[in-house]
Amino acid sequence: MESAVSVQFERVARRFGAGSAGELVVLDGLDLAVEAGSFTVLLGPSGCGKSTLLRLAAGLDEPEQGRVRLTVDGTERSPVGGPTGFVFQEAHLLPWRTLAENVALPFELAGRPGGEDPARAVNEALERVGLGAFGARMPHELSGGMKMRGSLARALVCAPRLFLLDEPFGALDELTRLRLDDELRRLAKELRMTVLFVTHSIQEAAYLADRVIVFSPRPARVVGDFASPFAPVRREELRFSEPFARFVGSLHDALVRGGA
Amino acid sequence: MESAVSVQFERVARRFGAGSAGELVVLDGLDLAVEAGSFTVLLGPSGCGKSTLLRLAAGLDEPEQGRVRLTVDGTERSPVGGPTGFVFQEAHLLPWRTLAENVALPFELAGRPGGEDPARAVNEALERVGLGAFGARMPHELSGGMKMRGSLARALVCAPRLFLLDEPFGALDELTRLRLDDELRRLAKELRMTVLFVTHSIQEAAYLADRVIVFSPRPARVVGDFASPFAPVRREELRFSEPFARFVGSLHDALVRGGA
Amino acid sequence: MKRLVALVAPPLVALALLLGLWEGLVRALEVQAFLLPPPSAIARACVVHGSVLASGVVRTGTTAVAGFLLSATLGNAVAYVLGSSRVLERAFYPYTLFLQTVPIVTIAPLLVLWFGSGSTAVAVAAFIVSVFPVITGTLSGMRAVDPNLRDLFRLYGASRLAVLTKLEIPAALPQTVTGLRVASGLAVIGTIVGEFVAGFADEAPGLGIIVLSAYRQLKTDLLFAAVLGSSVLGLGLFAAVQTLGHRLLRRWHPSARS
Amino acid sequence: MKRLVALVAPPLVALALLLGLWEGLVRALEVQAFLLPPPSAIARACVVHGSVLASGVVRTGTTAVAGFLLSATLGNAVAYVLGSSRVLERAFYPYTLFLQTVPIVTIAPLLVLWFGSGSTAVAVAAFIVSVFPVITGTLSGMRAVDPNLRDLFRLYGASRLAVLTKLEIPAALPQTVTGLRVASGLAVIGTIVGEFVAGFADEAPGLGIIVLSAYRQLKTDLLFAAVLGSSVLGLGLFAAVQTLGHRLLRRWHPSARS
Amino acid sequence: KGKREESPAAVGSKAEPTPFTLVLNWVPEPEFGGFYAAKASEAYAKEGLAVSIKPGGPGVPSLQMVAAGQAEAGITGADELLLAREQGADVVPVFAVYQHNPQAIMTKAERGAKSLAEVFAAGTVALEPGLPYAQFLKRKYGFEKVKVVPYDGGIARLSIEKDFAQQCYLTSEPLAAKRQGVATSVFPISDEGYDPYGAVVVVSRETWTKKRPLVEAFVRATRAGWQSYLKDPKAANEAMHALNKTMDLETFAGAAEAQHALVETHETEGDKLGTMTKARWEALRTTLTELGLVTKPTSFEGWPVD
Ligand SMILES: Nc1ncnc2c1ncn2[C@@H]1O[C@H](COP(=O)(O)OP(=O)(O)OP(=O)(O)O)[C@@H](O)[C@H]1O
Ligand SMILES: Nc1ncnc2c1ncn2[C@@H]1O[C@H](COP(=O)(O)OP(=O)(O)OP(=O)(O)O)[C@@H](O)[C@H]1O
Ligand SMILES: [Mg+2]
Ligand SMILES: [Mg+2]
Repeated sequence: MESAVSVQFERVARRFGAGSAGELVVLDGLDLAVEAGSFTVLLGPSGCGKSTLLRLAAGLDEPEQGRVRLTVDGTERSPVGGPTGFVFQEAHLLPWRTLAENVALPFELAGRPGGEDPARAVNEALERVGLGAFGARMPHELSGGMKMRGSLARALVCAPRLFLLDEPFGALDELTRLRLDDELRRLAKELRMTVLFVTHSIQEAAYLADRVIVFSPRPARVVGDFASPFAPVRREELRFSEPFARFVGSLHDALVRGGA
Repeated sequence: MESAVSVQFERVARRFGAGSAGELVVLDGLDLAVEAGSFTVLLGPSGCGKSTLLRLAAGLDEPEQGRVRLTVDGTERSPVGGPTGFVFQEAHLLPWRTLAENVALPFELAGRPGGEDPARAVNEALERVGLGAFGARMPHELSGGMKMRGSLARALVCAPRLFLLDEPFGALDELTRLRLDDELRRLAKELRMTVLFVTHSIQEAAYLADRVIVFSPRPARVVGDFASPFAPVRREELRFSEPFARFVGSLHDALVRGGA
Repeated sequence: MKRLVALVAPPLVALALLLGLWEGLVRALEVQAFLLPPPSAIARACVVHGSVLASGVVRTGTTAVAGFLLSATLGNAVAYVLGSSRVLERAFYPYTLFLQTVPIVTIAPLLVLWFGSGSTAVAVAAFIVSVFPVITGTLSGMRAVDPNLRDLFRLYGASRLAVLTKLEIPAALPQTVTGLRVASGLAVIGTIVGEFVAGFADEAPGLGIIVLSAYRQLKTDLLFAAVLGSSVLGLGLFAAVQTLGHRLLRRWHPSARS
Repeated sequence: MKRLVALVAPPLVALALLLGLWEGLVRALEVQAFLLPPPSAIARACVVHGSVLASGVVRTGTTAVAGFLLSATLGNAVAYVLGSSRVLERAFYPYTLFLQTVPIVTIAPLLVLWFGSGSTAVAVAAFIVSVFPVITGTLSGMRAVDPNLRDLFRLYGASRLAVLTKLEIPAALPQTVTGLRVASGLAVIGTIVGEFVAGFADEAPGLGIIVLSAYRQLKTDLLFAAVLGSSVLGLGLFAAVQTLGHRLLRRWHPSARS
Repeated sequence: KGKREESPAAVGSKAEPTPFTLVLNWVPEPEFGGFYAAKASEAYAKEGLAVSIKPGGPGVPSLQMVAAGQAEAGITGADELLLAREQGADVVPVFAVYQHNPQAIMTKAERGAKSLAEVFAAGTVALEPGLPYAQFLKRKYGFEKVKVVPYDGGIARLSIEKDFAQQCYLTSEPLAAKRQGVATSVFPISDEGYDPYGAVVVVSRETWTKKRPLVEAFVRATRAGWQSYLKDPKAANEAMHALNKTMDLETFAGAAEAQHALVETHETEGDKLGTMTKARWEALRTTLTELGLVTKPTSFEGWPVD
């Protein structure tokens, strides 16, 4: 099994300036280290810069100051082109491909990891997100939640080492969401992925995370950094337990104190 | 104050056929009556037909069999063109307009209700969703959650009689979401709007609804119809109360029994 | 059946109206036939000169199709290359415009010298006249690709070639079709103009030559009949592009739905 | 400053390369100047015939701009009308194609008969040649409007006019600009071809007349210089469209960003 | 195409016929009758030539093709030939169909114009821009009072506009106008002191020096062809009509008749059809030099002129 990726944000600054209405400082000297193999959840108010942070980690955006480093076993590697999975906030499926063809895209682009059968992997990924019967449909024939699940399958299909998810389950019904939460955490641990997961659900953060980082409103500062008090293997019952409620409470307080 | 609108679905059937992979029966003889002035939440698994139902109510789609009737004080009216608000599952802002111009759109299209000042109404709507400072920005400069809130402001701006919301708060952070939940319910009651609200969050359904309808997977059938056990005015504390947890539990059970 | 009627009826009704108006006006105002012949006279000319016109349509049509295919392949190839690099686009795109602004009539004699007499030179003329819309259509389609989809491809370290073939070409397809639509008409016109100057009147004359000699002999009805022939050619080529485009886009693009 | 260099350098370098290659080939192969003059000879002709060319550029340019403006306004107007109704589109769109497939050279003499010699007839010729890409560009832009946005407008009971002005026109703008880009070049070419037939061969002849007379007298260098003038006009008009388009689209369309 | 044109080996010659291409500057019409007659009557074949006649069109660069070696011979006007030499094309004339230039100015007869001076006193005249004789006329008469527009190849404007004049070919447009019922007054340019040879056969200097016998054989056969065409144009007209169906046989016959006087003059008496004199070339050179169209002195040394 390959080693996991760790991510370091070092005094990262990013502002959006050329816009139509003045400058907007989104990140201003942010420091953050994400351990290899950890499941880290980012929690923060809307518009604080969470998506921006993920884009920086994926190498899709560049910091104006500071830098973002990805390391595997102490050696640095480039963010782009490695097996990084990204589930965007919107589905962004290619409209001219069927769902299955969309899910197969990463294989075509990155080449497939040794010996695997792409068609089977695509099918498996679709089954995992409950879309096994929809592979032949075009994106415009799918409901909003189905599109989103499709994009999750696409990100999963080639077993990423670094997995970035930007509010992936916001458009799903609660039962599907709970199921996928469990599935995702299981997979992450099984494949030793490093996960950066953005969510706005405090419950979801508390349930999924090894570590929860809470941000202030823009410019995003870290106003809370919590190691999970729970055992690595999570079970449904956890959600209804007393310690869970307490953890949710402290995350909630951190958000409020941060000024959200 | 104008009277509210009631909605009747009468043996409504809708299937999508011409698609790329066979026929899909989404609604098959659905009966449902929504009372004027009520806040009704629709709960159901992804892809079961909730969005389709809202589109039918808005007159954006036509049933193949049966019919959808809107009535005000016993007289029927056409769905399209009346002051109906619709928050789609995606934001669908016009990319060439600033946020404020987007929010002003319903005024321009439907004409403004007597004597109101559109600019003030737009500003108020933006403030309500926490985007007061972003009116001059273009959509592509906004985060996902901000776009969604913008589309909420657009739907609100001309005080709809019938308000249709399709998972409007899926992309928002939890605190904003809680705040908007309260705001929305307060407004709905104040203006006597009839609200049809699709969500995948059982908690949200339990908190907001006068009535919760639970659907089975496709083709959608009503598998649960719950009057809210709570007083019309909701307070934060409700979420942490014993009766609330029980109501959530019974909705959850209904969903599971429905086969989600 | 009903759909076919709905599809075919409107243009036919419009045609009948237009022709009726024309015939009526020409008769009412007693316009001399050599200035503007009535549709009936043109129809008569079509019959009288049927065989000449038919072989003209075949000859001009063959050349126009050749020129159009040249435009479609080379034009898109150029667009793909220029679209792959901002620097290349900046460097060469302005000069593709030259092709568009050079009056073909002036360089047609050179084409004859370079490509020999007859159809080859004429097809090249048709190509030059019709290639620019293809380039500019495809290029602006490529430039309009959703930046989020670009991000997706970058994320997976997609090669330039993969971005081109799997993202830009399909995303630009609707605009490529628009460009080809314009090019189809221009190819026919380019052929006719090419024939004016480079079309040798050996064997069966193309429509361009027929038009010229008809004009010289004041046979305006034959002239219009030949112009009609060229329009039929243009419409045919256009319909082919339209059908192909519809087939390619039907599954996903709003313009091809409903 | 640096941005300006990055913008201007690539086309200049490309130009230098192209011209160098041309000059070199013509010299190496000893091509006779009246067949294909080297760039140096064309440059000399530009200087020698400077004043004639300059006034030709002004005259042709004025007419071309007039024709282009006609195309831009009437073409978009037609597209808006046809785009507002599937029936109208089906009925009349095929016939707008006629405009595209009628070789203007053949009906230019008729234009002269109807409009008299001079700028009006020439501008009409430019219009006929350049209007179709505008129609087809705008029309396909209107047909590609996001169906969800249409729903939004339907919901608010938007009038046909509101859908047109507030949704379809702005949404189609990128494709309108593409169409105008093609039309800009065609307007110039249409003007030149129009001048061939309807221009005045007086003291300040347009570029079309200069081209004809240079061709007659085998002054290929002057001919190329005049063609160059027409290309410069085309590029100028194109650049104007480009700048305007960029300005209109800058705030929201991906093609105008980065 | 070339293949189809090949005729069987010439009578009396065992050698394979030599291929020879003649490129015309216009579509097959009576002005090329002699060439088609030579072909039809096998005059070319008898000289051992397999002549392929390539009909042209309005922009076909016959002169350039000859200069570039793409055809052995081509048809052009004498003034055009000198202009081409000015631009560096080394071509040599070997045969002139028209002793008198067939170009003319025509206007409606009802205008009652007695001379070109009256024609140019008002109205509009359609002339091909850059035409040497147009410049000649301009210098002679001045175009201050007349509007000059490009010649469009037809006669539509003439038939409906009052004070309209245009260039024409003696053998073509006046006949067409007559058929439309429009009577015209025609003023030949040759009467105005500008009379270059018309429909001149040119070859490149290289062909002229290296393949002299071949060219001379071609000229002999061509002369024979023209003689037979002038006597009886019927067969050749039919051959041309097959290639140019847009002109009817009646018009072919009329035009063939009309050009007699231009082809046969006292200078061609005695089997000298197509002959050229140095004096007339020199006169043309002088005129063109005066007009500023020619600056380099062409010497007629070695040309087949008397
Ligand atoms: N391309 C851009 N141009 C200009 N401003 C931008 C751009 N992208 C993001 N922004 C601005 O940067 C800020 C942070 O955006 P980001 O998308 O990172 O927020 P977020 O934390 O993901 O919010 P949400 O939870 O609503 O998705 C927002 O205020 C947004 O307006
Ligand atoms: N235009 C269409 N063409 C074909 N199939 C469609 C179309 N629109 C919807 N469907 C299908 O209809 C079914 C119901 O869709 P709908 O959008 O109503 O679901 P939903 O309940 O809103 O789901 P979600 O919670 O995921 O948004 C889906 O299976 C979808 O694939
Ligand atoms: Mg975000
Ligand atoms: Mg939905």
